[in-house]
Amino acid sequence: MSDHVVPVRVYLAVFAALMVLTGLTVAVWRMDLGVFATPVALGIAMLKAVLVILYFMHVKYNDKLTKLVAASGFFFLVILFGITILDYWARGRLNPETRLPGAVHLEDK
Amino acid sequence: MPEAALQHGHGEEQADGHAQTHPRFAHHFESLENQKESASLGMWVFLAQEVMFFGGLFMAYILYRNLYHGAFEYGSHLLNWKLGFFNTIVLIGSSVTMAMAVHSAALGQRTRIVGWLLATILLGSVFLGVKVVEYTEKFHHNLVPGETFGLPYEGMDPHHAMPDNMRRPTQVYYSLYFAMTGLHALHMIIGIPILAGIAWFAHKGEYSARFHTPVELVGLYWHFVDIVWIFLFPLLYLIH
Amino acid sequence: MQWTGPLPYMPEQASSVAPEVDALYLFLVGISIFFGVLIAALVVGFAVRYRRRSEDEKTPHIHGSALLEVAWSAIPLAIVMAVFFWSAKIYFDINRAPQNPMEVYVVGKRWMWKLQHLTGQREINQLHVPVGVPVKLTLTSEDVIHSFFVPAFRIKKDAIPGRYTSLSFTATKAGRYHLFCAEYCGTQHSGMIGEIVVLEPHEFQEWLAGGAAATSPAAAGEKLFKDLACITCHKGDTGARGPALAGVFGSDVRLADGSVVKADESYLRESIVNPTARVVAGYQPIMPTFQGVVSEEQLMQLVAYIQTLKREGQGAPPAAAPAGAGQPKGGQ
Amino acid sequence: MTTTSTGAERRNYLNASEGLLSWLLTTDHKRIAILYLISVTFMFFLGGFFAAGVRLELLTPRGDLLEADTYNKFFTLHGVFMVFFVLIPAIPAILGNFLIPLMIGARDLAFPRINLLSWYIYVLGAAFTIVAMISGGVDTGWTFYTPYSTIYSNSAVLTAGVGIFITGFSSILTGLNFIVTIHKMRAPGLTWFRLPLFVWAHYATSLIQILGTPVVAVTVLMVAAERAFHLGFFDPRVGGDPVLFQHLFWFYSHPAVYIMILPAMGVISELVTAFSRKRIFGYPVVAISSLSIAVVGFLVWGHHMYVAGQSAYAGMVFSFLSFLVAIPSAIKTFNWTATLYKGSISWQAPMLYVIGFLGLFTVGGLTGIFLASMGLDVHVHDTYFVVAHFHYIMVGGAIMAYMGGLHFWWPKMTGRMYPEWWARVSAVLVFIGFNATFFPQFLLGYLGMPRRYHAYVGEFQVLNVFSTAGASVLGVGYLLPMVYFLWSLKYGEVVGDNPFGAKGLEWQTSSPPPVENFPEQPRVTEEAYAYSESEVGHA
Ligand code: HEA
Ligand code: HEA
Ligand code: HEC
Ligand code: CUA
Ligand SMILES: [Cu+2]
Repeated sequence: MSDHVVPVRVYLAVFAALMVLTGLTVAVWRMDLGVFATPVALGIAMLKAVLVILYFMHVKYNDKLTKLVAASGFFFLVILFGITILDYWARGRLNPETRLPGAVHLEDK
Repeated sequence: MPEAALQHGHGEEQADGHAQTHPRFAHHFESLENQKESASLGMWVFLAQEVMFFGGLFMAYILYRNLYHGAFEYGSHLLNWKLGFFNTIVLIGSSVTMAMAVHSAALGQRTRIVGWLLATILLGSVFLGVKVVEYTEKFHHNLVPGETFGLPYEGMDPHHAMPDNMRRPTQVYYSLYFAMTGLHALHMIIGIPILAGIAWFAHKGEYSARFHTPVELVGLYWHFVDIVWIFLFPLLYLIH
Repeated sequence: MQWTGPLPYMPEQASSVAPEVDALYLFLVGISIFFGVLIAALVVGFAVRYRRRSEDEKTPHIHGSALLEVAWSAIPLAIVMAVFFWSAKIYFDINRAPQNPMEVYVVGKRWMWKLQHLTGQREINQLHVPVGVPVKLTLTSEDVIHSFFVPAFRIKKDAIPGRYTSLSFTATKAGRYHLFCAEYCGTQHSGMIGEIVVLEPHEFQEWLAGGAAATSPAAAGEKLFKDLACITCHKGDTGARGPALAGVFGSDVRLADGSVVKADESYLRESIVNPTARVVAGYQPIMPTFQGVVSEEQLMQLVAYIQTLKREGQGAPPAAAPAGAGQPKGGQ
Repeated sequence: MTTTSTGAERRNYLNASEGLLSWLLTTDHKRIAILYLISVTFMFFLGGFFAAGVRLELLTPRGDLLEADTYNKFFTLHGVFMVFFVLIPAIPAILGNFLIPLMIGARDLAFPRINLLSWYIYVLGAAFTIVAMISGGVDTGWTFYTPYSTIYSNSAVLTAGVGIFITGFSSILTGLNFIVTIHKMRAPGLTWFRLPLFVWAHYATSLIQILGTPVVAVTVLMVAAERAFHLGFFDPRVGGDPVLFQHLFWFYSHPAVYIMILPAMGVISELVTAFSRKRIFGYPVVAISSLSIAVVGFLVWGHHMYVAGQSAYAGMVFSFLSFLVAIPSAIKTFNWTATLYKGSISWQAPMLYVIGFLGLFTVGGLTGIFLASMGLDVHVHDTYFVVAHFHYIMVGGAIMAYMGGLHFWWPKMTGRMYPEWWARVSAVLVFIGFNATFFPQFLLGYLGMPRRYHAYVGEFQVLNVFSTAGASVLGVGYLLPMVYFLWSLKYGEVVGDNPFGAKGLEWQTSSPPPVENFPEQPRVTEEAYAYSESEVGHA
């Protein structure tokens, strides 16, 4: 339970961090990092989400059960993404013509 | 964690009297603490559900972005990233005001709760307003999936006409754009009246340092909606 | 009613993989009988042996047994792991592309199967194949998902709109076998049936010869290539607006975004209906989409035609296209 | 605790207040369970009606009784009603709702109003689907595969989709309620490893309801949006991939089959112990296996897509995990069997259902192994083999367990006993009718008869006739309980609080229970199923 009272300055600090990170997202986009662009953008977004979850949503001050529940959604999300992507990624390695056009960026020689 | 609650409660226990006699106490719970914990756990479980709900769309997004990278980039350039950026700031701001509302509730500062909640509603409405502007523009620019998608529209700079062979994959991008931002906006549209209701109850003095669970719960919900946007912004507006 | 399968209630075995599939099936039937009988015997046996004789019977205090738990986890686990490898092997046998197969293009359309041999013969709801020759089907659909199912061959594959799938088999026994559509596709789903006619090789040759002189898909594709004016851009010389297509099939194509794809049937198809999805390096995304302009069958003919284009010193290979062609940043 | 006799006279949840409104506005989990019982039974007979139509049509190879389109609507509505409106809510929302608070010594679920809300949501979803049924029906199959459902079907897909979307939230909210209740409202002394296995099973079920259902909800939403607003997610004409729909659909719908079977397994654990008066064999193993089924069950969805153009390598992963997920079910089956050893086994009707379950579930589960085998599934996919497989598990397993549980807890819910003789007759009829209906379908499937066939080639007829004949016996077997349960409400023998001498906490309050469940907060001092002699004998 989160009757825990978090000092206001923590909120302000998190707010500042979120703003900086938002700016960073745009800056990185404008710089065009090529292949790194997406991972970096996602990394920043995840960092922001974690900040919100830990501080605004008080997970940091909560019991283990809440932490577990908060994590579980993301865990199953990873399962959904992971195996589905595996399918698309591996399509056509056995008989190439069955691949969804362009699903594979691999240089499978 | 009843102990924690007692430690952090700020002096209102006396006023409220014994937990079991709190007006908001539902008698099938063992104690008010137990009730609050249950409510909070329930909200978290609900949010786990929400994660999966959006998850389906994100899955589609991941797939098609990899398949039609060019079209996604092309489509995202037709959005106005500045509006998205502005909205990101607004929504994060509303998360902060929401957090402050919960904070004031935990301190039992009644009028402040109302103030922060109203600020949250205001920021949320600004966000939705900007969304309306964006959507209208997309409608006028024939960027809504369907027969007319990508066709020239009145007052268009002919140089910006969508190449014919871009229409199909870009339509996938815009389908996802509308579905994802639409569902997100729907969550806010549901959230705002709830915020308003809670502000009303707060105004009537329903919440105290000892009991303000509804404020907390709606806060969790609101932050979740914020998090979704934190991902949507770079994924939809900023594509290279 | 007569079953000509290896055992009663089994369909005929008429392909090279059928015996493999049946062997696994019978093995699993054996396992199932064993465990089914075991559980049934124990449950009924105990229920009879220990039936309640009086209301105040006492039962012994048994918590469990680690040994038993391990045993009845490990034994089924061992069995299913064996089955896993076995069945995966069969699956790969079914799906492995054969060497030098006889190729047939198959288009599912509500509610019929349209087939075309590489030699040009067209068939509807019927497929003639010779015994002993590996056959490779390339499947797609004009509308919804269908599924090409031949019970006697123990094979099945969905025909999916928007992409190609493939299915290979080698028939081992002459005869006529059912062809079913196994994926629900609407009103006449159950009417989307036909037959596979497996002929002895010489009969098959006769059949081939007997048919009206047919244009091969590649020849039809060549005509389309001219009619649709593909040739205006794909002239085959270096200055053309589009890359030369000779020798493209099977080669590695470098794309504008730097990646490399293998030009297989699916890639060629995609290049025609959705040209902007993959843009060849060095070219502009100006090729119009032919989605809706050509039918799936015509697409297959175009693809068949492009496959026949061999690189004979004419034009530069597409991957080595002129580097000078400007690359606009947006809109790729 | 309370003395027997005059059960019906005492104040209880049934006579605590009167009038239709007192039912429609109730927040008592027991009354809500009864509301579900009524609505689910209604939907079951609706689904059964369509099954009867399907079976009658299949009596002859030619499509003579129903139009092709009508037939397609029949099996679709049959599947939709039976899956989304019968089996998914049946055990959790009826038995779970009624029993979980009783079993853990709580006064109600954590969120009684949400509980009522989820019933209304269910009714609303059902209403939409029934409207879809009336306004032209749906003909997509319960799987709603694209692009058929999004572009080609001319039936009321949208309405039905909305109905399913809505009902999904009923399921989610029930799961949410259970999770919180089980975490936060257990009686003092009731530690996790003292919980009845029924509660464990429902906990595991709830996890799936919460984490799986939203995915199917958003997926039908995408189908609806594609149909209604021409958004393109799965439409191959704009470059969408129809197979993505299958991934998203099965990501939920495979785990959903465990939503259907796990609660049934929970029921079996309760019944096996009560009717053999014996402690469950290997309690922790049975408890944890439920959780592992729930979690690993999320990893196997692709076994429905071996021939759907999925990559062979993904297929291998799914196949491997499908075999793994079978193991916990096997373990459970063996533990139930072992529990019977040296028990004091009564042959009352619920136990007959348990015996039926053990046999039929084993057959159904083992044929799941056939299907999980990639090379073999290529042949039997989308044939009657699959139809037989899932009816063995869902009808022979889950519905059997549900019926057994309903008989067992009937005196708890109503204070009156069902007529034992008739109940045994019906159990035997169901068992015989069931096997006659569905065993031939395994053979049909291996012979190659595809499912969803309105007409079929002549050589399949004999087996189909068997199947239809069996189905009529089965139908009678299901109609009987309907009659005698209703009869027993008025004429059933009034029995004591604990007619079966069972151990669970739910039996320690009066039958039917008072509104507040227990006159005073119960305390738990012993493990579940303390039947055996070294424990204190049963009261
Ligand atoms: C309650 C519902 C339920 C349950 C519990 C299951 C359980 C299982 N199912 Fe089933 N299944 C369905 C309902 C269910 N299924 C439905 C509805 C479909 C069709 C959907 C459609 O297309 O419409 C389907 C389809 C289906 C397919 C796809 C077939 C196809 O379309 O081609 C597969 C493939 O792997 C499969 C596998 C399994 C497996 C491995 C299990 C396992 O969990 C079973 C585990 C149980 C046991 C193994 C029995 C007990 C064990 C013993 C007695 C000991 C001996 C054990 C061993 C030696 C292993 N099922
Ligand atoms: C919980 C799930 C459940 C249950 C309980 C059942 C119960 C039954 N099912 Fe069903 N079935 C499915 C889930 C279920 N089914 C699913 C998911 C499908 C796939 C759908 C699809 O392909 O999309 C399916 C498909 C399916 C088919 C395949 C259709 C096809 O592919 O073409 C068949 C065929 O025999 C069938 C038969 C039956 C029968 C005989 C029963 C019997 O057990 C029913 C017995 C009950 C009664 C008969 C009701 C009581 C009697 C009456 C109400 C009187 C009837 C009234 C009159 C005749 C006037 N079912
Ligand atoms: C307006 C000119 C134009 C026309 C007409 C045209 N193409 Fe193209 N085509 C191109 C260009 C430019 C490219 C390379 C850029 C790209 O991949 O989109 C290309 C690429 C291709 C490729 C991929 C080649 C490779 O090297 O990977 C194929 C296959 C193809 N076209 C087939 C066809 C067919 C078949 C037709 C007629 C039905 C056709 N094209 C008509 C301009 C054209
Ligand atoms: Cu085509 Cu079914
Ligand atoms: Cu499954």
